[in-house]
Amino acid sequence: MTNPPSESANLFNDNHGSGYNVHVGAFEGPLDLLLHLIKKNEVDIYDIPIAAVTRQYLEYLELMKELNLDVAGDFLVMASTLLQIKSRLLLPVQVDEEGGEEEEEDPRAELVRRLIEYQKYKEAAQQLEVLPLLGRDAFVRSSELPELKEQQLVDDTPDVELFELVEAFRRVLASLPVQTFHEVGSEQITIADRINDILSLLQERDSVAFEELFSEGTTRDYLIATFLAVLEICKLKMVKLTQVSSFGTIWITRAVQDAADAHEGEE
Amino acid sequence: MTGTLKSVVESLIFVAETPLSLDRLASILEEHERSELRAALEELLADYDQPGRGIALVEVAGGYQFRSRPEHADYLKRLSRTRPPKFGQSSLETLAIIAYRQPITRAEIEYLRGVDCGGILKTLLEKKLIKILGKKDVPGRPLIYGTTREFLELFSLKNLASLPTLKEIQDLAQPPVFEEQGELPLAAVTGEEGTGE
Amino acid sequence: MTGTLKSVVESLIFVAETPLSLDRLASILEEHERSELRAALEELLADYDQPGRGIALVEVAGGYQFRSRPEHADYLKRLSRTRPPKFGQSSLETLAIIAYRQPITRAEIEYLRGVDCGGILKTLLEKKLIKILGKKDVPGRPLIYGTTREFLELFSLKNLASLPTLKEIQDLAQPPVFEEQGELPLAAVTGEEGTGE
Repeated sequence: MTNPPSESANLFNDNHGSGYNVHVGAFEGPLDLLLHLIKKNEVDIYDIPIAAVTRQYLEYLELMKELNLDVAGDFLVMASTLLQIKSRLLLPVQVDEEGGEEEEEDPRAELVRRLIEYQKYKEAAQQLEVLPLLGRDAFVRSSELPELKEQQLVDDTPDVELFELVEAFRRVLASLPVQTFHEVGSEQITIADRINDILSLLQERDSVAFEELFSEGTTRDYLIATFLAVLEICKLKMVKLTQVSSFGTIWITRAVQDAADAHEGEE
Repeated sequence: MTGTLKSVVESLIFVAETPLSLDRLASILEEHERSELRAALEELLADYDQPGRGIALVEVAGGYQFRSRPEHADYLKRLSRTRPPKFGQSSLETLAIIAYRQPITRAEIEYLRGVDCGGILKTLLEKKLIKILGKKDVPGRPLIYGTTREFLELFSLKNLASLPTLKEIQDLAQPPVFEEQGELPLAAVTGEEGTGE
Repeated sequence: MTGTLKSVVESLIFVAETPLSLDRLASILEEHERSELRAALEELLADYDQPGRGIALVEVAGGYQFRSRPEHADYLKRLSRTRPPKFGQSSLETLAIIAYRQPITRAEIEYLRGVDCGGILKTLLEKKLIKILGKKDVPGRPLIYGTTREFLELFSLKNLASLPTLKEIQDLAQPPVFEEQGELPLAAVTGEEGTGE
């Protein structure tokens, strides 16, 4: 067993003594870990000592690494959030050029809201678990009734979900030999065709995901024609490209929205 | 006469493979008034509520179904060949969030849990505990999820309104809002980090 | 005590997949004497022999089983009168192809599925889940198919644009990639077939 640094052994000391690392990996995520640290330190959730909690959080991640556990990306994201909050708390309140009128919110506020929300659902999950579970606590008739054997019994709702439909489609595509699949779209596709396709898509909807334009065809010609078509209509300023987050989906929207459609686009 | 109707209702609930709703009952027994059906159901519920019965008539997922009494679970497990359903903490958390917040997008779930939930969502979809409700009317049109009838059946819930009341963390100043929800006689679990599995 | 045993026996018979014999019962409830079990069974038989019961306890194939009363058979048949569409894999696949590739001809569907779909198309047309949109402007003028309003209702979809895309489902299986995603979205397309199990 690796001995955690003595400092962290103190920090993570609880009723279980230094056998704390038994719990390693038992956290459902960064929020779960943070809640644990807050409880352990017996601090007010509305007044989290960010510096101390951040230090403990990072030490925990170190511990995870020492134990060769994969530190999931989600834990790292939270680590940087904590550090950011910490540094914002250290900085003197800046005078904002754009919006001087609004009061600067406590940098911890959003985190506190998330923690409280998370705690609520964590407890709800525990309550779900103690409900009488079908197949564990309660059972239904499982015998086949001979008098009704030949009849299919009916459900209140049809026994099919959207997910099954998509999965069925995926199965079809997966079973296609790649070679023959390519032949499907082997007819000549021009950039003009694809421009028309995209523009007519945008007649029906406000926005189209960039990827979606490529989902139909798999031939090289098709993909290239589509790509050039997007470049072309961008150049002609017929459409706009937007991306909400870095690496997020790129959205294609009409450059000029019809007045008639305007009310639909409202948020 | 009522005696016969009650007995017909009893066998219909018994034979149906999923909880039988009053609506469905009414469409099967068109010749009867809804009030009669309701009365027959009430009588049946009372009959099965007697002490010493091994079968319970429960209201679940918007209908009525016969189920074994939970107190006999230990005996019944000896019969059953299938393994009882078991949930990890992450599945339960995700289910809870979807149950209470539906319709909800994946991004919203992940914001609340602080971790990626794609794999869990897929498993829950495959188990039919959640379903895709459609797409949200926001940019990007993300998929929105909700719970299914199977979810209610699995957790023995009458409907979504009978989900255990959400507890606020600590004793916050304001009194709980959903005071009249108390249908389920479930003691609130005061779990620490009780994932003890 | 007998009350409890009777109730345990009742739930065991109810849950068992096949008629429960006294032997099997005795092996499940080892802690009880056979004479006790027999007594509990006798009591149960008497209970269920009351007039006005919709469920009968019958001795069949060397064991005990609950059945619905034969005199209610007519009502029970009504349970299956309005059967909603039930999908086999091939129907679902065909429906999925039409939903995602409409307008589409029969030949194109059969090309994708690799089998004849005439029968399934007919059934889907009868169930009003698909409709004939017209004829395609190619030699032979084949019929082209698309989905109906009933299709949307079945899946609670607002419109066809709310159909989840294949990619949206596949994305669930893979955790988000942080580093190298940004290049060309072409990779996502070619990766599509790769994930098929």
